[in-house]
Amino acid sequence: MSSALRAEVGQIDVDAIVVGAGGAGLWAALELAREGIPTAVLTKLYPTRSHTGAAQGGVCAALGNVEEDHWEWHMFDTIKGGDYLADQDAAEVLAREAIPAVIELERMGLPFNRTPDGKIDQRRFGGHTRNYGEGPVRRSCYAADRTGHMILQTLYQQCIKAGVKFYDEYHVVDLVFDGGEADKGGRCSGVVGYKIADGTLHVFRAKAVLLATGGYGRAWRVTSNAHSLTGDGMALAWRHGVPLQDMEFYQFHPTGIVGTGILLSEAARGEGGYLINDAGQRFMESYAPKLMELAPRDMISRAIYQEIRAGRGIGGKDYIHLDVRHLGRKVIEEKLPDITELARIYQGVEPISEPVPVQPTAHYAMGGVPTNLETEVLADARGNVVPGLFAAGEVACVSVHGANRLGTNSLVDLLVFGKRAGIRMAQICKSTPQPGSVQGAERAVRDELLALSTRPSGVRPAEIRRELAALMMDNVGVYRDEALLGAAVKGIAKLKGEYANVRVEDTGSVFNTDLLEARELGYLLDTAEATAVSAYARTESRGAHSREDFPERNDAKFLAHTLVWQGSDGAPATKLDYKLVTITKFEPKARVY
Amino acid sequence: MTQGSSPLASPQKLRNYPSYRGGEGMVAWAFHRISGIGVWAFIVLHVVDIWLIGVNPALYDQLGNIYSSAPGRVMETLLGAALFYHALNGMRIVVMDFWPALTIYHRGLWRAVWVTFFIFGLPGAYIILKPIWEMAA
Amino acid sequence: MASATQVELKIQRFDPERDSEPHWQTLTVPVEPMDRVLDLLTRAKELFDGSITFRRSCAHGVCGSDALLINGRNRLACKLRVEALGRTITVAPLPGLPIVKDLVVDMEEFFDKFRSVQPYLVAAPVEGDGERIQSEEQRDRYDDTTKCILCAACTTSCPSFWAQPEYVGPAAIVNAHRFIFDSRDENADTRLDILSDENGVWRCRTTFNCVEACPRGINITKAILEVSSAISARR
Amino acid sequence: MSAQKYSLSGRPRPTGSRVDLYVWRAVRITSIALFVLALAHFSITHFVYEVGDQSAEWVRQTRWNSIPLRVLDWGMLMAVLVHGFLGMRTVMQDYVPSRIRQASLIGLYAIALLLFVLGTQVIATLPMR
Ligand SMILES: Cc1cc2nc3c(=O)[nH]c(=O)nc-3n(C[C@H](O)[C@H](O)[C@H](O)COP(=O)(O)OP(=O)(O)OC[C@H]3O[C@@H](n4cnc5c(N)ncnc54)[C@H](O)[C@@H]3O)c2cc1C
Ligand code: HEM
Ligand code: SF4
Ligand code: F3S
Ligand code: FES
Repeated sequence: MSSALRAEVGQIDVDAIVVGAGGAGLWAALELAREGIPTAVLTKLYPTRSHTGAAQGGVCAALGNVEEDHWEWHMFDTIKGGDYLADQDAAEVLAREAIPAVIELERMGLPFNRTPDGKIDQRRFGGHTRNYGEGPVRRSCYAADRTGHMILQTLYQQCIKAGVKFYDEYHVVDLVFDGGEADKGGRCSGVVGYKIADGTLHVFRAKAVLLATGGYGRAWRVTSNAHSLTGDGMALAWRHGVPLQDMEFYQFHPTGIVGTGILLSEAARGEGGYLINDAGQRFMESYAPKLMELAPRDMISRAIYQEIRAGRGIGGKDYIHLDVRHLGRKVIEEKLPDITELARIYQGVEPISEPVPVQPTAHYAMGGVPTNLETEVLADARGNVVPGLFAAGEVACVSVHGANRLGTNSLVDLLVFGKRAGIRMAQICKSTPQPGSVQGAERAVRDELLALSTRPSGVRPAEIRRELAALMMDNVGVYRDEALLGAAVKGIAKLKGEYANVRVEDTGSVFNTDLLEARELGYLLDTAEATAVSAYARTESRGAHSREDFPERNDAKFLAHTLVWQGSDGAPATKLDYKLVTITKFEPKARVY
Repeated sequence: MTQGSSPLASPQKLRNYPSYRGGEGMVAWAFHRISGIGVWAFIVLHVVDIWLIGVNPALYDQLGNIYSSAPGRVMETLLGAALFYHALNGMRIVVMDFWPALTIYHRGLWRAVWVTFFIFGLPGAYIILKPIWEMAA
Repeated sequence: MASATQVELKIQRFDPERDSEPHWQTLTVPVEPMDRVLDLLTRAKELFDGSITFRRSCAHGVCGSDALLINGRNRLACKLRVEALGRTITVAPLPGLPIVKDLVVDMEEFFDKFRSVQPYLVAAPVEGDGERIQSEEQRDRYDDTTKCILCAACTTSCPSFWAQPEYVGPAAIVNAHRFIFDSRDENADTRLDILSDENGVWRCRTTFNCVEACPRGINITKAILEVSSAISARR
Repeated sequence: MSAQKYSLSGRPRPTGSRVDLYVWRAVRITSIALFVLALAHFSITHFVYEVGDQSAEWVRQTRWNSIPLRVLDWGMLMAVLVHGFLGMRTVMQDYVPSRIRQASLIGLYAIALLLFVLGTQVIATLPMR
């Protein structure tokens, strides 16, 4: 007899738990280790498989190694890029602390490319400018086109050195709360981990739990995100009464490989690549004459859609060309090797001699679990924190990216706030007693998992996943309106209904990926719902959220962050609240490039 | 420290690697190893038979007759081939050991091994085997 | 699904809760033009048998999850186009590691070896608040070996590892090389010590299977021989 | 796995033994020597002279009628023993199960010693002419 779950339950007591071993989780773990806090890092993938490793472009910091630069400029670009929805105190922290963070990474051994005098080399990247918007600046520190890979490896290496305790291939399936859910003043006191290798459940108790589980791009059909990016941390928090913030702001990266959505990094444009329409024009001339191909992503993605709608897609189809031929073989092969290889393998195109067909691809969640500057999770619009719960990285919304993230700023976000999370958690661990018993905390999730894996008949998860991905692509994509979003909200509710009857074929307890994928589909449905509901309610256009029925930005009404709570007992989400944007240095202005 | 996926992992090891489709390097290594063992086996024999020169010359001469018989000559040819391949490929390895950058040319070097092998090996084999036809004639 | 063609997908199956030996399952799976082997496996799982088990994440060759023995060679399933493979595609787990289930192998042993070479920078703290200086040439010296994604394709393709699982293996040596030749690192000696024992670099027989299998195009054998030379060059 | 673990992994602590380095070097050095000596030896015995003509008497009177030639052949013998047996050690390290590896290696070295004695004896004691 086999069952997807094994009877025995382990219980593990630590001081701090880090869920996720991408850039954010690893740096937090490192800080905790430095402070000597007993920490468990749980990750459903081996740490080096985390999606941080996919980031190609670079990480921005105003080092000024190649030309004059100041963190205030970086801060301004971040805020303007985010269409003034970014909290300016957060953006300031980001831009200031980026500098020591990058230096520290170098000292940890990260192999940055070098300038002729041996310093960290820097290159241009979309939306990063000199002197408050005058023109592109070289701010992105990089290691060929595998900056994220090197960050992930370097942090993991340092964690090994520091003796961090990893629980590899432990899927966190629930959070444990003490004294009620988050919205009832409860405290997070641990997590429930499902050990993938043998199907055992383990309850971890701790004083501080960090969510660093990354994004949820898999909700869309065309996405640059890994299969594993299913919004686990967001959904788990949501289910325990934590609101999600700014979920309507989801970034579409302009240059995904047609069909699969695999990303061709902005580095291609940073090095001087062109975007070309069917008529052979560099069409960005008419959308962002100053920055051209280096304008922020939301603008370029919209420009591409407009070109396609106007019939100027290549051959009238739904893509345009990324052209790097003029850069020459040497630059292409030396500076953009990975990108070149991706085009060759996944598209069968030779970038040295042919233009590469590209289309926008679902890429990055600006929204997520709301936190303050110390990465403590917020329970409401008034800034009350959820004790014991922290979030950093793509899963979190601080909010530094506002309505649209600039290229490279996500890696900065991981470093700066991952580090802050570790430091803050260490403080909390030193001053807080261990929460009460977590005995039996796995019961609820055990029942849910058993229900999934013992249902004799029902829909396959893959069918629902496919429908959801198509729905999100068509209705909650680059351009939106009331009808599309209304249909999306309804469609997601319908799929949630079907999900209640989903059936898992694999009934074993060893490495049951079938069960876990079904579980992940549940997370995707939750995050998709939060996205659609938030988008429906925001009747303006700002950053990545473009309403065709409300094309203007409306600062009078919407210079505020959306918070959305999960409906009770499976009902659709209806509870929303707004939190004013923090403005310190830069008054909102029209956003032109 | 890591808590990984081991405990339930089956002690089963996959035994299908004999069917691994390795490249030139793997074939070169397999031949090198087989030829090395072969030559080694012969050397063991050979030292003993040389020793016989001192202790029992008559027996040594008898052995010499075996070596120069038709089957003996075929064996000698194979031995020569093994030694020659092993020597050439051995130099290929040593060259790469000294200049690791040459590893990118390992396939080219392997081809060179075979070209040399046949250029010198075929005439050599002819010389060793010729007496067989002469004996038959 | 518009599927003009299809292929025979032969998968090695093994469920420790049911089977005592691995066995083969053959499925006829529809193919689409730009499909990679990972797409086939996913489709087979979605259409025919949800219990087919394999690891995957990034789906574009950067995370190292899905290295598998495909048509007799170690390859990343997400990076190998189906059209290059003919009508029958045979997929088995990486050779030489214990099988957990189907295509999933136990990676602990592999990561242990990686960790054993001290794969992290060891250097005295620097003064001031700037970065360490490293010239472009010094940076280039170890560039190749920074590309490793720890997929294990190399180590499990190595005949020397099959023969002797104690061999530290090419992947670990690659990661040691990355630090040994980094001008900023001060711990090369210890790593050379670690790699000079019986199960270290000497077990490499220059068979080049590793190089041929590496999805990142790292010249692994060169790296290994550079480490051997470095050990040999010490007093 | 041994109780003595190296750092965080399961690998045993390096012993600091340099045996394998020396073996590696010895195999490379002798291989270069053998490339000349062994190939020359094979060519002389097969192409310069006819195999069938090389009787015990002939060896004594012609080939080993000079001290330098005997020394050279002895050198070749040493190189072959070092190279061949260290090579076989490598092969056995790969394929002989660890239970019996130590014993088998001792057997291997014993054969090497025997050959060393036999070979040296005949080269040193065979009377000239
Ligand atoms: C193709 C691509 C290119 C990019 N390029 C850039 C760039 O050039 N510059 C830039 O700044 N940003 C870039 N980004 C964005 C950036 O890489 C990501 O936002 C960032 O890496 C997210 O890091 P993270 O630490 O939050 O999470 P991730 O790196 O995604 O890690 C998530 C971790 O959480 C774990 N996890 C998830 N769910 C669970 C669970 N239920 N239980 C246990 N563990 C769990 C996973 O195992 C993993 O370890 C790019 C993104 C993509 C997709
Ligand atoms: C003639 C010149 C020779 C050269 C250039 C040569 C070269 C080499 C080299 C470089 C190796 C190491 C291979 C490795 O570690 O990957 C080797 C291995 C070996 N050699 Fe030789 N060799 C020669 C002659 C011989 C002779 C005469 C014998 C027999 C006694 C012999 C027996 C072996 C054996 C048994 C191995 C081990 C094989 C293995 O590790 O796979 N070699 N040789
Ligand atoms: S060296 Fe190459 S094959 Fe080996 S683990 Fe690294 S990436 Fe994979
Ligand atoms: S396959 Fe193995 S033998 Fe050496 S060249 Fe690669 S490590
Ligand atoms: S899935 Fe990441 S390498 Fe293939």
